Amino acid sequence: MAEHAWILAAVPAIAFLALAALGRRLPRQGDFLAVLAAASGFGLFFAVLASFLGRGEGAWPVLNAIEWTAIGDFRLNMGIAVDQITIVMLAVVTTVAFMVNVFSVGYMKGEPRYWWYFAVLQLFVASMLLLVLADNLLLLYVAWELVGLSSFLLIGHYWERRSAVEAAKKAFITTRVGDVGLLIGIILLWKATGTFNILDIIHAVEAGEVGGTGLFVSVMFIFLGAMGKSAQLPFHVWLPDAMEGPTPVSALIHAATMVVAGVYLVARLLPVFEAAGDALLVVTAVGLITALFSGVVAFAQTDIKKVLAYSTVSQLGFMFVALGAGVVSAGMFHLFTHAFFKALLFLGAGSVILGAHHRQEVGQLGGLWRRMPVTAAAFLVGSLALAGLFPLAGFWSKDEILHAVEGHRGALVFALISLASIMTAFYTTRLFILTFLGKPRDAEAGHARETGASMTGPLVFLAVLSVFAGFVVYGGVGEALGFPGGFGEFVYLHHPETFHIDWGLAGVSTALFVIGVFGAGWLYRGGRLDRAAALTAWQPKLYEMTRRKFYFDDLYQFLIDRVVLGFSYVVSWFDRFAVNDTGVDGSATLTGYAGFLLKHLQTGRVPNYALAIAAGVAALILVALAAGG
Amino acid sequence: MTFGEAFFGMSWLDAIIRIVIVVLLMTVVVVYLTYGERKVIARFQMRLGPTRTGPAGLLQGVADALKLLCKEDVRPRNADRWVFEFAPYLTFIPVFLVLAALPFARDWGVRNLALGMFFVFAVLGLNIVGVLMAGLGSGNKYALLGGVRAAAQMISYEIPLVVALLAVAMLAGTLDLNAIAAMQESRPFVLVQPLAFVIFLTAVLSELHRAPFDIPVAESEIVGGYFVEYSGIRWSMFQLAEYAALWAFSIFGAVVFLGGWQFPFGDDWGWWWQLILTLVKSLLLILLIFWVRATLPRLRMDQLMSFCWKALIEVSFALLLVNGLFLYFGWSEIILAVVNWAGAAAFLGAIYLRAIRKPAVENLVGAYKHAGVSPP
Amino acid sequence: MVPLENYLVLSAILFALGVYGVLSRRNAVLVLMSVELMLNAVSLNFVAFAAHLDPDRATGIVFAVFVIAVAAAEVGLALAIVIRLFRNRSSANVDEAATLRW
Amino acid sequence: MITEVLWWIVAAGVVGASAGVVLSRSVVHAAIFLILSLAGVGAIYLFLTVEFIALVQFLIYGGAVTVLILLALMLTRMGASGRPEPLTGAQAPFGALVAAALMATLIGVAVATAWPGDLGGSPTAISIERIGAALFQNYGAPFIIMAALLLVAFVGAIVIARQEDGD
Repeated sequence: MAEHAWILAAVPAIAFLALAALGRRLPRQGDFLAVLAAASGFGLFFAVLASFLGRGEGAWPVLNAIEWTAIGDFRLNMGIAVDQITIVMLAVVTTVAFMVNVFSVGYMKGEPRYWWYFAVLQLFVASMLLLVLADNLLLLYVAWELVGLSSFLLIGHYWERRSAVEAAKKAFITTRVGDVGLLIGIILLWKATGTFNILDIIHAVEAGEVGGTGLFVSVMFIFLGAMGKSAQLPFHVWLPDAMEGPTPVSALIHAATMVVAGVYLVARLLPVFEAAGDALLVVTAVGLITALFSGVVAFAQTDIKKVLAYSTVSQLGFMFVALGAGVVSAGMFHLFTHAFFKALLFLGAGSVILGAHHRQEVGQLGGLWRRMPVTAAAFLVGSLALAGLFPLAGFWSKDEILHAVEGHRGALVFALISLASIMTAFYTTRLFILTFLGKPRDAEAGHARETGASMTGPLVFLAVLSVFAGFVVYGGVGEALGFPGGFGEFVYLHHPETFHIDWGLAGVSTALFVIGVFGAGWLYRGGRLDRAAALTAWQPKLYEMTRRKFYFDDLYQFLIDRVVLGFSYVVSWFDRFAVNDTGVDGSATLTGYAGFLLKHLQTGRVPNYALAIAAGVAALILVALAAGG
Repeated sequence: MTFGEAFFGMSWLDAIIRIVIVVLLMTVVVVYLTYGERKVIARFQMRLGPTRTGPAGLLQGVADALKLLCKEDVRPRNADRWVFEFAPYLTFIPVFLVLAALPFARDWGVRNLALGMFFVFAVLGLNIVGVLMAGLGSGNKYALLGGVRAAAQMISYEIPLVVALLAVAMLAGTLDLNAIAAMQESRPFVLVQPLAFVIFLTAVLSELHRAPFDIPVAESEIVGGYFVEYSGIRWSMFQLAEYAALWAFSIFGAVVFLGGWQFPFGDDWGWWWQLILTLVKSLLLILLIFWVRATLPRLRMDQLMSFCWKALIEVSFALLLVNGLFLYFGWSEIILAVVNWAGAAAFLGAIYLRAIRKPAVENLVGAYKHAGVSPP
Repeated sequence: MVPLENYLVLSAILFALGVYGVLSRRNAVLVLMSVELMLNAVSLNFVAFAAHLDPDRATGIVFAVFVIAVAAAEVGLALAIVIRLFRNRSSANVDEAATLRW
Repeated sequence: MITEVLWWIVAAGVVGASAGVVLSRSVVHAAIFLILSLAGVGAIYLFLTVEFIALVQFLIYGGAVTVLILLALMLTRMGASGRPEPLTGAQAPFGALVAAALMATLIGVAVATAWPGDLGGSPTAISIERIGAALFQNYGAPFIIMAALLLVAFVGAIVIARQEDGD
């Protein structure tokens, strides 16, 4: 089954085609098809997993490729490669996709273009699985763009709203900048190694066939693509805006799967990054800056989804930091656990938004604890997991990251990442308090109702995963599940690493958690805003700066308005005046006048033309003879 | 021997002698062909035909020829002089050239050419030029109409003629007429290729303007066609050319389809026997042509053209294709013969059924509709 | 023993006559005839070259066959055009068909 | 010896007939001169010992092309006025000039060039098998394309010359 893992991608692809073609005419607009496809994908994943594990470690990675085209000596193969990283990604994607599809049945009920929403959702799942399975960079790039397309379509699902359209465009264009880098990087790597196949490229790099500045440059271009997709600074601007899409989409695409494609890409090519000089340092730096920056911005956000969006950006930064430290297992482990609790948080936010009648500003919410108990409990679990409470999933993965950074990057990075951890705990607590504790600050929030089973079901399921998913880090747990050991012994770069709990580090981690939680708890005690308001009044400029996301959007706006448009104005003036008026129109006018003068040569009588032709031929022959001797 | 060698060789005297023999033979044959035709047609029509001149009217042809030679040679005032006067010669030259290439006995003709059959096609094509010149040069609208009809008819029917003969040449594997005749020692090609023979005969009737394809010379329509203005010796040149062409085609058909001097008794009885065999076979074909004239009514121009372009050409190309398949796969000649007989039977049967079918009354218009009869 | 140059000169004369006919004749059919003369001159050249210089490959012969076939196609088409022209304008003169002008 | 004499006679006939084509004042005469000229060229092919092309020349030109031309002459005989029109246009002198220039150039080239591999002045006979092989093997694809061209040309001719309603 593992060598036929492409079926995983084929199932949602077929569902997409069926829904796109027939969805509108099917009963219930075909949502059962989508859920069926997602469920079978979830089930098939276990078949793949069992087959993969059954082969034993010596048979990994499982390869299956066909020759796609041959141009001269160059053979282009397309196929799939299933290794440990792929398995982790498959687990994340199929699970979250399943949950989100189920959740969407309730959440999207009665929304416009219900069938189209599910169709594109299936397209996304198919492309994401293809991206994960691809054994070569070209196929990966195709899937990469398809994923971007689905994201674009889903963000702009409510295209009647101008903001949604703008957000979709922003996401598409911003990621495109990175994608161009990725394409250049792929081409450069192909030029250097002569293949698109990822494993071949890694082998070539490890064998030292390529290296030096050229490799560094191409790796940096590839990392540009990863940064764009994973919303790393300075490409992060699209992700918060992408919250214009339906909330389950945010859970699936913009929290758990698509945005981690960058992380996945770097993890997949980590040997190449290692060989490419200081590439990993760049990865660490970008991840660190992003983690800190978005942690700070998350403090001041008032939209419940934007807080989560910045939190996602920040956590992606964590993952890059871990990868930058060269520890693939830490990064992938955080990706794995984060997918569950961040999907949980987003779905919880969706539940809140639906229950509270589309109020999503924290200033309007509050006191939902009693009205939406299941959602609140699930959200609490997710928040604590994100903040890193022992022994929830987030604790273990964050612990791994801290461990990796301590081991490979030194004290400064460790201190900064600890700071980012405190921020995580802080804004998570703030969000939870403002949303669920205290008293409702809005009449609609006061009338909030718990949502139906199709939504609370996935919440509970994901909450359970958020509690227990972290334990796979233990070797015993992994072996019990059929893996060769814990997470570190399953996903590794050079040699498997058995997990030993480091009580000192766990203490530090817990201390960070406590500082963050109690800081927020003190500031927003009981859901009241007076201390926060006082803080804002004390430093209004700083607060404004944070609320405005450090003016990144304004900076981009300025760049586009003044620099790009100004330059394009000059270019357009040149085009109009020099190219068009002088060059194009000028020559046309000249030709027109010449034609007016010369048209009298045209008699319409064929013999005249024939005479001219014959005379011309005679003259040409004579000239040729004279010239040629 | 190639045509070039024949043309440049030193055996001029030999050639001239042979030409004289053939021309004399031709003159005699033509004179008695006219007599024969009148007799045969008369018998078909329960008449006697010429009886007065000589025993059983045998000298009638000679008398006619003498009369024609003595008649005044009239040229219309608005005729184009040179065109008018040269047209009869130009109709005659190709026929003569054809006769020069036909084998009358084993290896005996004026010249034996490697590309004999091709030469016959090529030269026969020129035949039409004289007809057209006569039509154009007479300054007469009937002559012009006859010329146009003849031209359209002849270039149309040349295609099935050539294609059907090529189908036979494919089987023979040569264009040498002598070799083709020699090949028919055991069986004449008509037994193997009856369909080709039927097509050949039909096309020849048309090429010679014989009934039922005598549209260019139809007296009742265009008072004799392209030679309406001719008289005397020039008219007799046309007649001579026409009957000579009839004879030449018959010998050609006899050689290609009936084995010429070869079948049924072979060539071991001497050259005179071969000569008699060839002549008898050609006369048999001529008799067949007379018979057709006596039996079938004349076609309309559009019927003539659509029969050629919509039936004959298709069938002849199908024949070419079938022969090619048999040759390519090396199938037995017996099967080929059976297929061909079936094709010939189907072709003739289709023509017969079409001829006897009732007119489609529902498609008639006007008075014919009420009367329930088809227009004439 | 006729040398190659004789054929070439004959062909050149035929070609020039054809050119003159094409350029000077008014009747479309006559123009066509002159074109035929030119084509004949060309294939005469081909055949002469083939027979004198390249008898093994017979390329010139093949070209002559092609020229003749193309000429046949051209005549058929051109005469159809002439007849159509005559039917439309009651004249086969090429210089009267001068509508295609500014 | 006799070959050369014959050649010169035929060549003179060809040139004379060709001149008749372009100079005669009657369309019909021009057509008949054309036939003579084409037949003469066919005879010239016999001097080159390629019977095949000579026969093709007779068959296609003599039998088909000139017949078509004569047919077209018959169909386009009468002008609108019914009176004979001048057959030579006003630019005839210029045409003569250009034609003379071309002829001089071509003759000059033909005479001045030392033709490579000239086989001593006498033509070599080319067998019909050789021509057939060249036509169907070496030039098979052009041959098929030519067949398609002929088909298309004749379909086009029928479409163009067809009598339509209202004509």
